[in-house]
Amino acid sequence: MSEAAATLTYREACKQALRDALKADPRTFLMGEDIGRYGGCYAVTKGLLEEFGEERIRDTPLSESAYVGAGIGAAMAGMRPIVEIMTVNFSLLALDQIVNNAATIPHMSGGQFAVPLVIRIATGGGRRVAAQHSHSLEGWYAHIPGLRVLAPATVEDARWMLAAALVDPNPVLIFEHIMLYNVEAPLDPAVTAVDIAHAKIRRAGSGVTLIGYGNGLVKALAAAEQLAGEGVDAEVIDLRVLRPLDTPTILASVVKTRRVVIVDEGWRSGSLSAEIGMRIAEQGFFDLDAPLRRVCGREVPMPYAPHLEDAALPQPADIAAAARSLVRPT
Amino acid sequence: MTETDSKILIFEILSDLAPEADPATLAGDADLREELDLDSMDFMNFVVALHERTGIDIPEADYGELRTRDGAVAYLARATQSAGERHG
Amino acid sequence: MPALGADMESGTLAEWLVKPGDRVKRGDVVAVVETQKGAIEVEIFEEGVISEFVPVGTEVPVGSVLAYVGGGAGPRAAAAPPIPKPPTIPPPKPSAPPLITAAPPSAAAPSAAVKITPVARRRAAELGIDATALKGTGVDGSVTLADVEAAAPAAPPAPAAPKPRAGFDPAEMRKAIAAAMVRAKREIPHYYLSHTIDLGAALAWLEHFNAAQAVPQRLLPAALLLKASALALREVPQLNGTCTDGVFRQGDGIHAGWAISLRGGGLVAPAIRDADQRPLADLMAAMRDLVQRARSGGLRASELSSPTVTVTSLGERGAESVTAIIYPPQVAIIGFGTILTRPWVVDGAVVARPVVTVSLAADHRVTDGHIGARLLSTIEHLLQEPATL
Amino acid sequence: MTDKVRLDRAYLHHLLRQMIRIRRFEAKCVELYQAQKILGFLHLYDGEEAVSVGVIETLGPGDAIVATYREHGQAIARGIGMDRLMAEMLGKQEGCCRGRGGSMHIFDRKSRFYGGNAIVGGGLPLAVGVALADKMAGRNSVTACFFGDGAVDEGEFHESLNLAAIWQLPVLFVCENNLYSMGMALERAEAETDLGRKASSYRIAAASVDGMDIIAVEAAARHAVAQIRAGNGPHFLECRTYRFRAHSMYDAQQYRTREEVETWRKKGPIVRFQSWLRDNGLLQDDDIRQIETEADAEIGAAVAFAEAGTPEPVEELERFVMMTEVPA
Repeated sequence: MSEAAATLTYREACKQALRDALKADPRTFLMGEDIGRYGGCYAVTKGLLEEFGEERIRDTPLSESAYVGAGIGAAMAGMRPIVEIMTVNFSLLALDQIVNNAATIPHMSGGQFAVPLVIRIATGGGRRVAAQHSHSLEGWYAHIPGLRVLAPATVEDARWMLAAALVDPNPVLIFEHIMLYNVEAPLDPAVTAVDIAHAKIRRAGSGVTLIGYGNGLVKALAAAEQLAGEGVDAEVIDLRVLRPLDTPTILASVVKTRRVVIVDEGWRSGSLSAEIGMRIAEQGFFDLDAPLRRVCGREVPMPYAPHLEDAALPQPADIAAAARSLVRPT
Repeated sequence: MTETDSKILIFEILSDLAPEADPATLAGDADLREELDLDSMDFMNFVVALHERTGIDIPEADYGELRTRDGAVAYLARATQSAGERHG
Repeated sequence: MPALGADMESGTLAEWLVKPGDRVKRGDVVAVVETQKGAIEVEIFEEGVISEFVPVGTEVPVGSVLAYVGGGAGPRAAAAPPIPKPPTIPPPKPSAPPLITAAPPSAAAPSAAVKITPVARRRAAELGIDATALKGTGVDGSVTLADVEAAAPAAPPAPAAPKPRAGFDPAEMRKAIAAAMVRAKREIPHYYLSHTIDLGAALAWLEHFNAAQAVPQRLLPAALLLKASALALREVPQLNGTCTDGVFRQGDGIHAGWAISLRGGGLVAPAIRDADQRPLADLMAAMRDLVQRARSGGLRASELSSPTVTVTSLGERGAESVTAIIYPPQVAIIGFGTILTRPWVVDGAVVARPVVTVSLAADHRVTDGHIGARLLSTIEHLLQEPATL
Repeated sequence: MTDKVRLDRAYLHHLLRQMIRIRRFEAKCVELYQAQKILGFLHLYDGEEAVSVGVIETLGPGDAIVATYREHGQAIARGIGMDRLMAEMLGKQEGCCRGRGGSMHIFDRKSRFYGGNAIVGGGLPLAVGVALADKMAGRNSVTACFFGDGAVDEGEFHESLNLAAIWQLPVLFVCENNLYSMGMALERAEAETDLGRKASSYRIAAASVDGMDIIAVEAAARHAVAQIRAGNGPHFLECRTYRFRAHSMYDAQQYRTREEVETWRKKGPIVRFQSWLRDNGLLQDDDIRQIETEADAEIGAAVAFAEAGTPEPVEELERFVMMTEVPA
């Protein structure tokens, strides 16, 4: 079997990207909790310690603030570190370093220092791990000027976004959704790079635009399939880049479909979906032929019980219903 | 109706229906529909034109006899003759 | 009053530590000021004789004078330095155009009760239509873009249709067909359905009917198929119309485009207006006329525009069935294969019957398979009752 | 021995000059602050000059510094020009950070000055990272990380010391213990007030010196830097000092008595060093006058430079939020 035709899991794509990065640049190294001997909480880094050694695959103590801050310092001093945070909830322990240092220093120093750091963070709900491991707080980071925030939703993006992130002179946060690690898809051998500036239309359509990212994209695509069976032709936009937002792609789709449903696993209040909706209201108001709709996570700490967690998360049926209400109001 | 008259009539009708074809080159026993790429609607127009130009009533059952030029010539000859007999 | 902190706006003079006329020098503490955070000492940066004190208990804004310090012969200087002018900051360059431009004025101020979507409001203004007078079909009964466009005066003529054959340039026609079909395949998500129909009853009726008719009044099966299709579209109007910018607009009648292939290549589909309302003989005459004129040159341009649906029949020398491509901006095309004799089960017995396979290609943005299937089964039922056509 | 202070006259005068430059520079800052030319927060180093001067004297040009929001002393001791500092405080384009940082956020790439950091404890992880980069890149550099006693309260202090210790990174942790974190007295904030013991618990070599004695600070720092450079891992140096002025400018100082401040002032680093030099015949009044005159001239020129500076155009507001390249 040729390697080109092989399918790849999202997890393996992340790992191959890391391996490429470590091979490509001696300044690149990995830091994080249990990324070495343990193999990574989600097994993304499994095997890399054996391949690259302890100097470059650095197991850290449970000190998010210290090792994320050390990543920032090392980046300022010439390295190209990649830091892994097990889950977005733990990233709050490093919030000071990310928000007060990584995001501010380039500007605060008048451009004297860049922070070319990549932080990989697992995010999202659906694994029955309850309220301290399941949230989608990437919208918070998307609030912060000075950061670039990525959300690979496809195996292709998981495979190629990292390289682009390492080239970026700014701190880049990559949010990997925990429900996607086992997703398997063929990798187009012709694609060997992706941009980290633009949203992408994953399904063209003309009846209604569904906007999502991460696992929300997967659900939006499922909803679009469901809608197609009813004669509703949905366009699905994969945001990919949560900051800075690719507003032109969103607005172009609004001009085409005139109806929008925004899918966001995060909580509705003060969410990324609110930001997207507001941009459409500001810049695409006169292209709208129906009110904006959102399908967001329910405003509860993520519950453990499966039926409760499922109810708390946006599901394809919810997305399809929201779209239907715009296209075929009764 | 003489054979020549019939041939000229058929030639004219077909020329109207299929101007880009050259009915003059048509073999007498060739299937008109195949040779001239006539569909059922063209063929019906052909029959209607024959009817209108000759006054002959052509039952649907006889359509098969009009499939070739020679068949049509013979049919017209026979029909005009019998019509003459009938009408005196 | 010195600024003693970023959030300090004023202070109250609590105590003077020097007397008027005292000589003070840089670094001396001359007064105590009460602030929201407590008493703070006021330090001096000048040398000279201090005078003209603000009375104790006075609240003094930051930057205002507390006292004067007289230098030797020079003019008196304020104990607290005067407030500097705000730093001159170059004015920003003209900013980018505002993100929001004003809405085009609508023809009439809408009444509060009528909801009009933003894009519908804009389009109504462009067309000079009073959107408040329209009945809305959108969310919460809002007037949508489609509602406005449906109320628009006659649509501008459709883009140039193929010219009458006399002037046809085969290469141009091929290009036009190519463009239309590429657009259809790119923009229209087609779905396809097909159904095989027993034509025994229809053909028997036709034979009987034709037997009693003079040659010009006789019918071909195609006329029955077209009439049945047109009548079925009355029942399923969602397939009769056009879709522009994703918005479906129902046809103002059933204007069936009858697909006519041209010998030597090419295709035209002139409209037979109100096909559902015409008697069969009339329909047949129209079809014959169109076919003859299409193939010999002499179609009028107007006949080529504005069908609301297309019907194609492959005729007796065609294939068994057709999977057609929609002609945009229509939303459906109905295709009939050639009529064949096939084993057919009637009342539990296999018999030879004439059958035709009818297929539908339809725009999935507008309808779904359920609607499409309804059309085909309606055609089937109509063809079982040919006398009613 | 590298950890012995050179007691020649020129060097001693240099140490004194550095402290006086800092002291008088800041006195000018107060004046400009009250005149509303310097805005925001202004945290003065008055009384703590011996710490930055003593430590930074022991560093080489390849070494790095991470400081706090009370960092004018470190910046001047490191050699960042007063003109660029003053322009920064006046918010001018000619400032070291083009007016974006202000008093609390002095950065200087050329001298590896990784910032004034206004989050208490926030600079420690950065210092660990800078040291990690140096170590991985094979540079034999030391990172001096300054922080106050308040930072010891923070989790980042403990995380950073531990990480530096397990990875044996070349960091000199310099705790400027001025007894108060803002108004919170050390003994009210810390269960263990012997800060060196905290470092020792991470198996980091710790020393404590009189931070008002520049010779003591310099000697201790020289010893620690030599140890670190020899590959013996991070060191911790507590400098017991005192801040004579308010925490920031707007501080009624209700948390300490006037007598306490006066007592400390008498053992201030400049007063004390001057009398020691005098007692040993190493300093004349003329020397002091000359140092002060030179410092004032330098400060005057810096103020003139800053006043004449250009405000950063508003169009440049968003510049450097997202960098277009990593500065070489």
